Amino acid sequence: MPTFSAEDRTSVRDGVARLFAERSPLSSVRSAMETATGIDADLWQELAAMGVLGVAVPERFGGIGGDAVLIEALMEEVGAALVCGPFLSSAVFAAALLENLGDAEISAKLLPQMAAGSLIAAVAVQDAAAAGTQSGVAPKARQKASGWRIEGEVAYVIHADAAHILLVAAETSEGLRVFLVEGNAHGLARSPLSTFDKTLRLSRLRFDATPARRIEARRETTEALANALDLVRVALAGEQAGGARRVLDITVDYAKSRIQFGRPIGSFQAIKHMAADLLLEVESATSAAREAARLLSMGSASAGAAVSLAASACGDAFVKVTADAIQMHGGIAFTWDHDAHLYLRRARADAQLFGTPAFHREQYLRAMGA
Amino acid sequence: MPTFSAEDRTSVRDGVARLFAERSPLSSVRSAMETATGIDADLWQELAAMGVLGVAVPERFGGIGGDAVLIEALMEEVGAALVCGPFLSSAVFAAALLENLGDAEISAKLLPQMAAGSLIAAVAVQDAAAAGTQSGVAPKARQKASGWRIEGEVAYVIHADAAHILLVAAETSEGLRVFLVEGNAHGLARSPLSTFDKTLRLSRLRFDATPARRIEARRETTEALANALDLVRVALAGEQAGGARRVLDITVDYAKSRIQFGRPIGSFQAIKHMAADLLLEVESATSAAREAARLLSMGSASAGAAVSLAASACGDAFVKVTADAIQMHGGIAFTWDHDAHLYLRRARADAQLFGTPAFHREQYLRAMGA
Amino acid sequence: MTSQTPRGSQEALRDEVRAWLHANWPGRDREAPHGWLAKVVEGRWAVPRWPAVWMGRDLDDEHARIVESEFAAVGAPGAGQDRTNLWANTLLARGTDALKEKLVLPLLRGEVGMCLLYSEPGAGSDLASVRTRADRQGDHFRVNGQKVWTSFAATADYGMLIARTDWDAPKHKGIGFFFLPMKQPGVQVRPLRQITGESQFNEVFLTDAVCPQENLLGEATDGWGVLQTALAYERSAMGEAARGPRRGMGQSAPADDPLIALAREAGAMEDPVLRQEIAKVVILKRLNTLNATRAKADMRQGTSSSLMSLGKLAMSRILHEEARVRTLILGAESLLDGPDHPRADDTNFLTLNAYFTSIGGGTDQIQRNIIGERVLGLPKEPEIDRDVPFRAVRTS
Amino acid sequence: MTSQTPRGSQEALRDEVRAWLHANWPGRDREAPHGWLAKVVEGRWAVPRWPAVWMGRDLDDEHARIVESEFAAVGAPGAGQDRTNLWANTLLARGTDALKEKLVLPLLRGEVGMCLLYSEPGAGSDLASVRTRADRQGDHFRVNGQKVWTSFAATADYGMLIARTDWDAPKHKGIGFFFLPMKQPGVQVRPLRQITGESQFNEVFLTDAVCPQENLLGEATDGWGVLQTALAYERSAMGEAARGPRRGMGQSAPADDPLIALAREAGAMEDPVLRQEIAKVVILKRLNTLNATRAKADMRQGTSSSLMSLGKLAMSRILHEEARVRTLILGAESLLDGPDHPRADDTNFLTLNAYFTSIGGGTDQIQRNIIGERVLGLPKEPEIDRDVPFRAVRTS
Repeated sequence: MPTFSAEDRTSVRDGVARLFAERSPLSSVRSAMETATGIDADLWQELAAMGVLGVAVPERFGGIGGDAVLIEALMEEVGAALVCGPFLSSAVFAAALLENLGDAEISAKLLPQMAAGSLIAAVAVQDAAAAGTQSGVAPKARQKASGWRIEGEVAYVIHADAAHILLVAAETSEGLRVFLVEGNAHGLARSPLSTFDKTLRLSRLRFDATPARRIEARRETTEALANALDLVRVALAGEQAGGARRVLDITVDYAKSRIQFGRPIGSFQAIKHMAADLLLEVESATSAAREAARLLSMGSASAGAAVSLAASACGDAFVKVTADAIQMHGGIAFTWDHDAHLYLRRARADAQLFGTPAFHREQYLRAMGA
Repeated sequence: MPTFSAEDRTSVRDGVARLFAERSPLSSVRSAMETATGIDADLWQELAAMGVLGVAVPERFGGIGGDAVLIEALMEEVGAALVCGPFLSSAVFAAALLENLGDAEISAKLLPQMAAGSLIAAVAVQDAAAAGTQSGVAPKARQKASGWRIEGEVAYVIHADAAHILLVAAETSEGLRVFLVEGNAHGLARSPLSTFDKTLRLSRLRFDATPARRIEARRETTEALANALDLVRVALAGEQAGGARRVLDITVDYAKSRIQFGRPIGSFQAIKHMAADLLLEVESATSAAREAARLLSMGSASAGAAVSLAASACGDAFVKVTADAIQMHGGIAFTWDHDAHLYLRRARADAQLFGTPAFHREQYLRAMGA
Repeated sequence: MTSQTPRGSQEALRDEVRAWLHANWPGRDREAPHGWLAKVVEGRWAVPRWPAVWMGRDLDDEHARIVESEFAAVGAPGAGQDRTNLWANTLLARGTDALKEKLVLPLLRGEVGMCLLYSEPGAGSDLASVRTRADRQGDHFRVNGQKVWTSFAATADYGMLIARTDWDAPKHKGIGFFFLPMKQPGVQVRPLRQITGESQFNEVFLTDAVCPQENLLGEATDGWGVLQTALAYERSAMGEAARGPRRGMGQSAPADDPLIALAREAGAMEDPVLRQEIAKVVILKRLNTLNATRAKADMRQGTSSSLMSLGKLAMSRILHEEARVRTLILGAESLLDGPDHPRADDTNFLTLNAYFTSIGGGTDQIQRNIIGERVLGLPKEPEIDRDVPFRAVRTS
Repeated sequence: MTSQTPRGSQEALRDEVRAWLHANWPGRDREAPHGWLAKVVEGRWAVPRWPAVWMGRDLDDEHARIVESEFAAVGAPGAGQDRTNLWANTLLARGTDALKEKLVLPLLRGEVGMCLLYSEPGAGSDLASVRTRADRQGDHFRVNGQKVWTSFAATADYGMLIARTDWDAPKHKGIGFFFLPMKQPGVQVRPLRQITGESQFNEVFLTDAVCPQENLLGEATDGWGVLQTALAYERSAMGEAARGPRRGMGQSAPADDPLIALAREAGAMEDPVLRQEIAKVVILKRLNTLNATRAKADMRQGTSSSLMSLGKLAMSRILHEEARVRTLILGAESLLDGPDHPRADDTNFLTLNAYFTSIGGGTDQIQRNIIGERVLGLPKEPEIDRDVPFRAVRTS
């Protein structure tokens, strides 16, 4: 499955890191997050040009066919730079779901456009984004003479606002199936939800006899969904690990330069010891995210446990590191203009998406048979 | 109910504190804890002479009729000095249970001897000492021609080994009743359990057709037991608060005198900040224990909640303070000869007796109707 | 705890306050009428511990508390300013006669807007490293620099300012303390947006701002000492405030604790894991209330209480923990924000605003230093910049 | 990660080791026969990275690892001592020719008992403040003082000793590093009882103990430098040990984690509150294993790993947390102790013995300093006793 060497991965990752450093400083993130769609369109096109939007798309569909290891690595950079946009929801989640379902015709039509950056997709699965949070009436699909129609609603759909198409999981008489809904479909209502993390877009979708096309699946839909969700969780863990590391770097740099009582605050044990503890969090999160990616890319039987381990450890670590970072900065980080709170907002959001740390701790024990 | 003024209480407490300082240094505690009974007999007699063993005994039975506030205050000193012996089990628990049951004849016979230090009593109640830990067959009592007989067993009975008499709660056909069992009764087997806290004695008692005398109760037995247990828990909270405060004092003194890197270790933030956090624990524990004592002595309706608050807060605080104290001392406290571990052992024991902190957190919520 | 003073004098005082309130106050928990504070000052109830010349009564604390409790009993404001009015107390203690004449009574009457000009971008935890300069020019000082975290700067008439007056003295010994007039061209106020999105604070830019000589409190190089006086009044006032009734966070009767209310509403009281988390926070709050009550009793007995200094640290932990547990209760709902999602909005606000307590007014770390050193008597760290001319000190 | 050296030389080496082991080692996972280590040294497998003159082969790390892996594959000890033998490595690096001739090979053959004489009652975290003195007298040093926390002192032939040689030099610059002969009247060993009740350590009292001049490593006042060399070897050896298989605490496959086994036995896996607590600890252990694996990979790639230094701090947290959660699981049973109550005995032992990791070999606090300074590059605290003659330094 992995077609990438370690060197290839490093080179893609380094390219993305350079791009973010040059084209997506936090000032750009702030601009993007104030826009309606939450997308930095120029950056999105640059990512497409680098092939990165096709990271989860097979080469035959115009992607680069990266595996979980590469996706995790890229997401560390996304987290570090706090990049705003539908990378996780479209380039990872939607692409992986399409690839897992394996409808040749639809994949051939959509995936090349997604890799090229011209098509953004969102996935609407009850309970997926906010595991454990039932909300509204689960979508149901029925076949009419004129084709399939969907009824129901899904909340907490990530970056659905800017999506050109939606992949909607809906119950049918034969069980759960995934449907393709056009963004401008009749009977589709998208209500944006205001979010605490301004770099995140969430919507509630309502379907009222919305026309849809059923996506053919070469395996059980639940299995395809579970596979895609595992990849999304690994990607999110990478974002968390990368974000935590960047925040610690920023904080350590500040602690070296900020002088109080005639010496850098980082020379005081109160700050130094917090930083040491946070480094342990950051390294542990990194280890967990990368191990989950490694096992997932190998198709290992223990991948599920590793994914839950990473989701729980990285979720908690990112929140702890960003929360302590504000304290370590002191007053300056209590201002809107300082970036620390942007990371805390992202960390708090990430810790809710696709299952909380507590949820994944329980999942981990179960995966272990305990 | 309180017959003591604040000044009286202070004077009794100060007397006890002086006694412990002079007659029960930790070297004496170490000697006592290595004896079979775990009692410093001389100290016990001194406490009797001061009237302190009669603190929970009414004046008409030779005691001083102290209330929960005085008992809590004395227990702070017991905890501080880590006094070894059946003060809590006999002078508080057994005396309070007898007083609450109110059997005039038995009280008149036993309480004066208990106040005088010549009679030690223990209370055997399934689940009382170790709340939530069911162990063995609950005692049952049956009336024979020759009188009452008890069958069954109770574990975790505190300081039963040295007790001359036992107060045993047993099921009868009319419900729970408390029985008086002589220490040398036929069919009574006392098996000492080896304990982690060497100042604590625990036994498993087995009753095999053991002759017993039923204690008449002027109120429901369960109510009398509950009242006595509330007092015991307040007393224990006092011991925890007092122990925690003493350990912090010892640790702060050490931090002032121990020099490393050319200055007292207490000048380093790592130590100083731990000490500050521990002070908050100590003061909070003290506030909680004293408030529970105050409300209990007033017969307030909110005493139950306050008791659970104190049990939970003081239990956790004593463990945290003693555990951190060892870390703050460094290597010296890793030796048997240093006293820090004696406090940690006591703290760990106290946190299990009469309900764990987690148990009491749940009780607290329930008392609050939540 | 029986009184040491004649019972009679207390009763007489109580009667006098009651009679005055009866004659002047519109009734229990009513709004204060226009000019109320002036009337309280006039009646000599605002600062009864103060000397008569400043509209006081030279009362001891026990008697003064009677005045306060009678005012509190009917909900009337304005009494007890000899404990709570930071500005007037500081001015009375250290100000020039001219300034006292000009401002003490107006301050008591609430006619003067005030703000604090202490913190600077480079002087947060380490206030003694301020770089705002006050240079003497004839009968006034000329002030240049930047201050931050100033509440009410836009409306204030005066700011209590610390500024460096001697750059060759060690850091603590070259600072002056001023009542800086705020309504002048040299003072520019810019709102500072906080992480919560609110703007309660301001940055204040001082460019050749003018401060009259008579607005200097104490010696020109003893401002650090004056500041300690002011901070002591501030702590005392804050301690009082913390002990008063407070809605929502921090202190409450457990039965109607808003955290439990939220948990009930969200169905979280059925979850044994969350119950333990909720109980821990509710218990921390209750312990803080009990500590505050003990502190008050200690102070009434005239013994200084180590409990006072613990309150801020305790509150910081409570606020952060409450925010954390609220987030656990809400789960994915905490992703949301804004008026459409008030539970999430409250929780996220609390998450961020908790730093106001754990950073503002001395970080938790500084607070632990203070507790360790002043309460527990642990030795200070070596202060490498203490006896060095400020010019030579390393600053941010 | 393909090899930079010819594949052929690696295969040839592997064949050679295998052939030698086949000829000499009794078989997979068998006991080592008498004289085995001597045979390994003789076969030049003990220290293949060392020069030939010291029974080495001048191999690079990659080749040396082949030797070690082949020994490990059949369970044969004795290889890789050029990484793990603290004593021999320190001696080879800094010893006099005479001492090396005398002890290097016996140390590799396991014929010399060794112990560490570093810590003193007054010098724990701050080793450079040792007050044990070594005074030169002709061709030897006379040593007086007290050491503590010494394992194997009763059976050791030599102790690696740091002692003060110059009281007028600053603390780091007046220390000598010695191989002190232990079997002499001036060396008294007294077992030290630990809080667990065990006595793994000793106090060592030195009274006019004699140490030959040739047993000094490095210059008489450069012992601090030699100590750094020794500590680096010790850390490296400990890092290796920590990555090996380990029963019980710290590292394990989660499915058969002993904490989960205990919880199952005690019925605690049904309790949702305890499940979260258990999962947290199991996850911490797993994370530590993953970190160790990453550290190993980093080191193989020749990049130094910040992960190494985190392991001890992580383990300290794991041990204390595991003890805490075991106590929650056992409840009142944790009151008990002794062989009749093995679950309680284990839990209470772990509770106390966790301090061995959080205090021993540098407290968690010192470890955080090291991580903060060496890994994160944060500045040191001012060291007030650094450049002062030791005589004038304040000590305990």
